[in-house]
Amino acid sequence: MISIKNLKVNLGDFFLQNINLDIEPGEYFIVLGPTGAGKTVLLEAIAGLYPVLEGEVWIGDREITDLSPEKREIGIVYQDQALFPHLSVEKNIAFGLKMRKCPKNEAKAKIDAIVEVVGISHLLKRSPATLSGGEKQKVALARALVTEPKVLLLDEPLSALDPETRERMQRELREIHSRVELSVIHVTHDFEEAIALGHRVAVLNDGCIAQIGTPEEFLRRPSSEFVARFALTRNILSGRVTGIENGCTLIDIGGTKLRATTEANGEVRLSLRPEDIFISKEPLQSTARNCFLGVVSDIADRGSVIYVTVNLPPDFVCIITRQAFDELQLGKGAEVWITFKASAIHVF
Amino acid sequence: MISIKNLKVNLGDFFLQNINLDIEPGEYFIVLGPTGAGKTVLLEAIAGLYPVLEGEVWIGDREITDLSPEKREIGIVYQDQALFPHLSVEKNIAFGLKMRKCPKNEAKAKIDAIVEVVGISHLLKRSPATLSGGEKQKVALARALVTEPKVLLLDEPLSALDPETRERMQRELREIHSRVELSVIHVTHDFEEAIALGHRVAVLNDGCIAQIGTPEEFLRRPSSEFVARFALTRNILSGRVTGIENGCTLIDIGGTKLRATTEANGEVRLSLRPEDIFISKEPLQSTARNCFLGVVSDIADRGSVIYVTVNLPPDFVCIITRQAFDELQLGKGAEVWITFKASAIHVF
Amino acid sequence: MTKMSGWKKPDSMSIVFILLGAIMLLFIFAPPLKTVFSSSPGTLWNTLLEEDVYSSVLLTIFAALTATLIGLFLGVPLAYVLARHQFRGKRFVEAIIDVPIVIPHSAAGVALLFVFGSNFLFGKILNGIGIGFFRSFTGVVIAMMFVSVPFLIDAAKEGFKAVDVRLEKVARTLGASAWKSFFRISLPLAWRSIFSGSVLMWARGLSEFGAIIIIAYSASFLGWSPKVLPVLVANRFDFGLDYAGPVAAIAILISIITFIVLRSIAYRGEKA
Amino acid sequence: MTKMSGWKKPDSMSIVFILLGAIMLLFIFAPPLKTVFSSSPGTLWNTLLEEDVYSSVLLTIFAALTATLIGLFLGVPLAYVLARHQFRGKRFVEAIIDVPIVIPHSAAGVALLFVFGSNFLFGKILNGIGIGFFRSFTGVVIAMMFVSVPFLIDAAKEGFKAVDVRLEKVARTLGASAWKSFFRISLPLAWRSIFSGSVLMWARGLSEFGAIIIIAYSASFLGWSPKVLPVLVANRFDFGLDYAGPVAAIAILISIITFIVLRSIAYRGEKA
Repeated sequence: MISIKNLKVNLGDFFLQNINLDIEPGEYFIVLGPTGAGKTVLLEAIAGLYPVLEGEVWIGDREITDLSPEKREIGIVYQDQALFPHLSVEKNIAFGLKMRKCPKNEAKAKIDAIVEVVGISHLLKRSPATLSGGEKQKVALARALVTEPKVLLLDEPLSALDPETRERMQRELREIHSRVELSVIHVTHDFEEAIALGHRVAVLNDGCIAQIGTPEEFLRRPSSEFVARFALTRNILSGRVTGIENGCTLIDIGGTKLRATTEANGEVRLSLRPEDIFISKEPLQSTARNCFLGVVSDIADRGSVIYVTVNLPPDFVCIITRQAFDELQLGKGAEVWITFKASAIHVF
Repeated sequence: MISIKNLKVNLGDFFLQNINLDIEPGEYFIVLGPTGAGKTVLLEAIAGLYPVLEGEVWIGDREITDLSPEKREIGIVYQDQALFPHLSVEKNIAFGLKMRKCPKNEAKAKIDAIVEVVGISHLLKRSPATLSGGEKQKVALARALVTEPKVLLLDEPLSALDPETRERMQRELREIHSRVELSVIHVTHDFEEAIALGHRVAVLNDGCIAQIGTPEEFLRRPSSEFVARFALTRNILSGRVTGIENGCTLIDIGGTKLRATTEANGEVRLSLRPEDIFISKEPLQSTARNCFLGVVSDIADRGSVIYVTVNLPPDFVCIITRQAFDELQLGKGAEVWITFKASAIHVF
Repeated sequence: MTKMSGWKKPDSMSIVFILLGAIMLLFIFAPPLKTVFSSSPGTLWNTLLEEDVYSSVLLTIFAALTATLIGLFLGVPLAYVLARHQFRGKRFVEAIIDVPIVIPHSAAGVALLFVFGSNFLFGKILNGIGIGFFRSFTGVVIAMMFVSVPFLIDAAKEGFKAVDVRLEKVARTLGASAWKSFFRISLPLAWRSIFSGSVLMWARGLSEFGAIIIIAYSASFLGWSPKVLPVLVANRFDFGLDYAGPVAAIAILISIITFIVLRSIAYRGEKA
Repeated sequence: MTKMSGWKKPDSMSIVFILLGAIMLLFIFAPPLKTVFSSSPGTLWNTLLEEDVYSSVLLTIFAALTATLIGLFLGVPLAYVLARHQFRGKRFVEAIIDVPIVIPHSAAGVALLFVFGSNFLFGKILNGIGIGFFRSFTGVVIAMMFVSVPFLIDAAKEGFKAVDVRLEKVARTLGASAWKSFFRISLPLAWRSIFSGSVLMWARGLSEFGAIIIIAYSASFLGWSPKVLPVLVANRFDFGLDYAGPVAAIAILISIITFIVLRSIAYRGEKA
């Protein structure tokens, strides 16, 4: 649907370059990157709102690189919604139709339809200043969707919302997207949001795309330490391959020997996700190849789940549900066994 | 250590009132509330930076309600750190000692000590503008701690940080607090932060304190629906008590009969935490009194954990780890059993 | 047990600052107030009925208004460009805009003669199309515009800066051309600043003396040949303070009242 | 395959706006530039060596400087109070501060005479302590201060507003009194605005003509009896444009150069 080829833009301090993206019709595509990575600028370049130094933007088989923004049929929703403060909700939504000289009856029908989909029929007469964050977000969404853009760009649409609203809006975004089939590019710095929403995800680092893939690929096979950290893989370790035993590669990490399924050699960096580690009071009888005794060195309570750090050494961060935590009766200094599969270890 | 008695302040649109808090020496106390609840104003009133309409503030057995802020020995750290931009990190930290006319040698020793504790010795010569968010936060902390305040006020100290830094800083805050024993009042809108850090938590709603208690109490026994929502208790349901059976109260929620341990009668609102629900493919043989067959209606992937919504009806949101999710091979529309104890149901 | 916190007891700094500030306010407000109350209402009314006074009032108000309208047409686009674009030398351009505020007013009059005088480029053009400059209404308008337009440009610039540029960007993606986005989004949202800048420009034009006395001691206007108010005041002062007082009072009243009324319209409904 | 996006092609609005803006800039900058280049450097130098010119330059610069210093002492506290406190009637106070900008300059001179003239309250006090007002250095200073102090107050107010009030609050909790927090935190952080406001005030004082000609056509100063520059220009204009030109050029050069130099010092190191 939308293709970005070799895009390069100037961000002042650095360049965003070699950006190549092909987004399918109806795909929900996430661009993930830390603050200051140029995510907003990327969207604005796609929408024709920021100058492009090199590269092309195509929608289907039509190049739009040189088109002015009002002719691109690309909608945008900003983080703080950017509703026109001097217009009512209804006039905000009608703005795009008016600009495109949509006949009155038709405009009314379109507004009614989109307002229904987004669920804001009761807000039409209100002024934007009186809306809550979630309501504003929906109005901004309706305003962008009512003009039936080919592509919708979302610039951190949920990060200004409080946690509860954010979760609800994530769910509603998924639902709205499933009802109005269009390509979405959603930029965010929140990994969980990316995982929750994206069909595919691209991670930006230092002005380039570090990895493109499905959420599952990011969790299981981060291409670099940067991506692994960003994916909140809490265990990133250094080790040295010392040999092979029973088909498993042995990796020495400061005395402890891990068994992994890798063909790497010499010094390696590896990652292990906290949910792949099983904690128990007794050594576990299972097919998992790694099982070690350690001491609980830190407990970070997150409500529903709890992060338990177990020191062998080194430290391993594990996640367990509150229920499991209560059953195990863990405390700082307790001795526990941690168990994980050889395949859970990912070597960069 | 610090007592707030019947505090009332004017927030323009509404009042913050009937605020009574007793914070123990060395306690890490959290004030939790949504944006706009007056959390910052509460801290500023305690520090003498905002006018108090009624009430008293005591430190130990000394009333400080009428003292000017520079005489209160209360430190404050704001969300965006408020470092003096025209002073180096070292001079920022030295500011308080200079104001208090601390002799040079002594000041140097104190700065060296606190800088060691907080872990920013390498930043002393830098300008605040060149620091990262986490570094700024530590400098602000050191600046407040070096004057050895009796009480430290933290105003959303972590919410401007990215998720990875925030987790690290939570851990470091816990460690720093364990090293410098002083009373801390930390305000935040993030429930997980409250759970992770607080010895005790107070929840603000509509200008009053809705509940004070330990994190465990908030999770298990929220005093109201507001608190329950805030604690991200995802299942909040309406029902009607229909009778008693085998010592359990039966609650009808739209056809499904829950067994709970409550003495309530008639129409009730109840909450059930997602981590208290166990999902399985087969009915579970256990002592849990509630076991129902439902259909998976939504899956929200959070990376390490996954929220699965099971519809009986009504919807029940459950949390499981990624590992369990993969093992169960769940998909939308799958039939699953949910199981939870009678004691997991909390009736308001 | 109701009591106010110690915070509310003003500290020594607040007391000193409020005192010094009050002296400053007194210094600013006492002279015009004293002038206004030195003449009885009857005297003021009779003075206003003199032909050279009311013709002067009309000339002054109307010329300042004309200057402001031209200033809006030429100044608002400049303000928008400065608010929205970054370019080399922008600082210099912004400094140039404030130049009329800082050059001596009589020198400004001389400078305008150097450009608009009948022997010079623009003057020749004006003459060619039958518009006089020296001792003319046009001259008064140009002098007023020169000394007062910086106020409008600066205010409009700040107004446009305060409009989130992303509102314009969203408007563009919704199908608005640059023009439509300017007239439907930027201008309505910045109007408050532009209006209050216009009020300041208008009032500042009203107050000009030095540049005008060089260019147009009096100007032909609606069949009269009035002086602008500031010139009239100075002119009457040659005959003594008692004679100049009432006219000065009228001039002060007109400018202050219109200024405060229009300004409060601009800020109506907005929080302090 | 390097190419610029369509975005970079200026749209019709940008072209029209830049064109109108350029006309505005030309209108503002052409007159002073033309004036300066109408006299040869030699003529300017010789003019500057005339006693009544250089004594006038000294008087003008020094009087404006004195006015600015007094303005700093009285105006900065007021600006701070306005930036930090909310109170009923604040809008009105802020309007009052701009009053000197909008009242006709000659009327301002008359108004100052009504208060500081030897028959009136402040005048009597000044007289009592041996300070003259009419035709005196003091009179020049007061006139300059009256018309120019709003610029300093407004700039300082904006400067203080831009200083995060929480920096002051943190300073207080760290043991600083209100005074110390003002002098160590607020003032250093707002100095840029205060300095550039002072430059504007000084330059605006330099440019005043109407109020000064009413109060002090000439003033005794260092044994001379010079007129301020704007008065000198107008005075020479009575003998024709050719005679006034060089003095006007000198007045313009002094004000523009100092203004632009000092302003660029104020903004040095800061981004546009």
